[in-house]
Amino acid sequence: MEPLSSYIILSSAMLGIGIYGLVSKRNAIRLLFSIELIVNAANINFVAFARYSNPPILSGWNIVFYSIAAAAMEATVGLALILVAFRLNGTIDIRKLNRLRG
Amino acid sequence: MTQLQVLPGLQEMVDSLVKIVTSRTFLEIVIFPGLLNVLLSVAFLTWLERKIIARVQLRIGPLYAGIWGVLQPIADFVKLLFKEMISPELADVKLLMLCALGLMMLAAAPIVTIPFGEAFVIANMDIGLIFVFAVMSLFPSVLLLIGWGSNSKYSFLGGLRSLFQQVAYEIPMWLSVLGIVMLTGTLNLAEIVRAQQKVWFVIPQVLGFAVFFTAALAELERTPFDLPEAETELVMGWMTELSGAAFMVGFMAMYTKFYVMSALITTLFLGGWLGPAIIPEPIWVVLKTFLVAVVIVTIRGTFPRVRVDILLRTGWMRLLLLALVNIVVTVILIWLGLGWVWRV
Amino acid sequence: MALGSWSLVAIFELVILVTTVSLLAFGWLMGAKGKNPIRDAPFESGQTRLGEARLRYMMQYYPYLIMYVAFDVIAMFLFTWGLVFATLPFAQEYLFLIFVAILVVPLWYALHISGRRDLW
Amino acid sequence: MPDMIFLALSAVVVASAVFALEAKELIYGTIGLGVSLVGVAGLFMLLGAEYLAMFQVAVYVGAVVVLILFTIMLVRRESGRIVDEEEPASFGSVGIYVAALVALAVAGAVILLAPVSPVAPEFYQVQLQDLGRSLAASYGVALVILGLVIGAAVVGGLTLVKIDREEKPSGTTE
Repeated sequence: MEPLSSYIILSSAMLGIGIYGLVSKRNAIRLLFSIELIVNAANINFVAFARYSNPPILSGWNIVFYSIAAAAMEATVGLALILVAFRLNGTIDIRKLNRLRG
Repeated sequence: MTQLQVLPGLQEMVDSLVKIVTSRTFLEIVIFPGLLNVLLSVAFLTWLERKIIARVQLRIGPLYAGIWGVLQPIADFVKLLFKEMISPELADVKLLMLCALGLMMLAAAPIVTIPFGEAFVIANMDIGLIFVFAVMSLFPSVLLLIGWGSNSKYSFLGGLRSLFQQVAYEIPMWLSVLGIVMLTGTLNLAEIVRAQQKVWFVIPQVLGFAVFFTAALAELERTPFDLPEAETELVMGWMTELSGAAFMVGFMAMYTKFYVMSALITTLFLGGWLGPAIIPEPIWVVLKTFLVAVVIVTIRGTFPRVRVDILLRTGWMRLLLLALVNIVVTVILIWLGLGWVWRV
Repeated sequence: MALGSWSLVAIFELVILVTTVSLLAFGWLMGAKGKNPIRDAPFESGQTRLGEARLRYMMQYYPYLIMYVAFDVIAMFLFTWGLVFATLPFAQEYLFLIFVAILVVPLWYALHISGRRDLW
Repeated sequence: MPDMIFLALSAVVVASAVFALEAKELIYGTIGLGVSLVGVAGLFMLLGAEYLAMFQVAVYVGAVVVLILFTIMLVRRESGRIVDEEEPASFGSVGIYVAALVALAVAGAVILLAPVSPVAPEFYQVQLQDLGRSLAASYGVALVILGLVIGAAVVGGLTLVKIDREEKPSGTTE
């Protein structure tokens, strides 16, 4: 059976990839990818800790239900924003989306 | 006579191989509920459909290949294998092949959880229903990718229409099944069938059955909901640019899904293997599945096609409403204390 | 590890994968091959290709897709609730009924707004 | 000895996550994201949360990835070329250092602070019944708030995206 630390190393690796994507990518949709990765890294930690505590506590799994729901809703609003940004500025390259006017 | 000194490793390998091949799970996976069953029933359903549609339209249908044209699907199968796989210009052939493969794997996946007998199921999962739900919800993205990959107007429109049709009918389908889950309290398909010992779920869940059946029609893209493949307008929908073996895999995936949905309807609503013991259990399941398939095919022969926006609005408004009403009916049923009849 | 049933699923998927890949490969190898610009053009029922295939007019279906994401999430909670519905005292269930009642509003709004064709 | 399934799954997750960010075409990036989310679902199965893994696949890969694909297909320049960076971002390398730093910090903190990580109790399959009961009992109010969040997201997303014919948006239009 896996020691707990290997799950944490994996989720921190995903966190690293997510932050790399946030920092260095210029396409708005790629930012959304990295946000999804970071949320999934957190979900892995929730489930791993819920599983490895003795006796396993169920609230870990419940929280992941809510975090999946929240991340799905965040993705819909994010994509709506990207659509509006594309419609107004013709591009979703975040370096060009720097005008604060509507 | 000294026995030939076979390589030591080889002997054990052959023994273990023989043991695996004759083991029950292997036989289940490859022979009955698994591969052979899927391929044979796909061929049989193709033949059945063409025969019934022909009868409905007062013509005879396939006749020459074998007795009453039974071998016609196999003839098509071999013909398609040798046809050329044309890759349209600017089309993404890698994506198309990947999606055709993905489609076939997704279509065949639910067979694993459908029970064909008391202990005759490939993988008796206690979340069988949700596994089918997850597999069914992967179809829209694969269809959209096929539509996008083949870079032609017809297939892109077909892919889009089938995406929105399946998306519109997925939610009512699963809310109608929720009634059964509330009554039995389990997600294991084998236990759901056992719960139908006294009364099949068609009777208490008539509304749920109606919603599930209509949504299954839409999910399978059959008339009256076969918009994506509307022969007159959209040629073959998302299958337009597939050709040769890829078309055959796509076609086979659609008929596998047809067989799997009919088997799901029998398991959930028509009491899978329950029936007088004269006929062995798996035959009961197959019999009921083909009965449901015949009904679906006759519907295809008799109903006109529905317009796109009417299709979407019925999906989201009427069917969702009916599914919610069905849940309310189940809640009342349980509060009236009738829940014990199906309590596992 | 109680992965028993899942390993069976994996083996079944492997068998399906092998048969499909062999069919596709057989079709690819045995089928005729040939590059012919006219025949390779995507199917336009006879005419030559006009404009670009990947149209972008499909905004009118956008609310249906957003409703699908929202209701997929709701189905997740409804199944969890449905499993234990018969055993729950009413005190803990009325919250769930409120949850479902709240979610009628976005459904009505999305259907209403997708009906008005002029907005898309 | 870390078992093979866990190593394979985590390799799939990490590899397809990197592919999702690095792929030239966005469509392939989304497929990469979908594969890594399915890998995460496989990890949930390893941890005994099969029910959760199925919904993770259904909600994320079934719904969110389709929405992303749909948006990518809408967000394309008229020239038909898929929107992608002309040249790689200048501060790409900084990103790698920052990411590596954060990842090492988190992993290092865990390893140093809790060198003896608790060994898992024997395999424990969560009973769906008490999962549902604990959800209804202790998380009912959070459910109502989540209902409001979902309502707000749907209504907000739609009002954002709809084009009001009265005031023409200044940028390019459909």
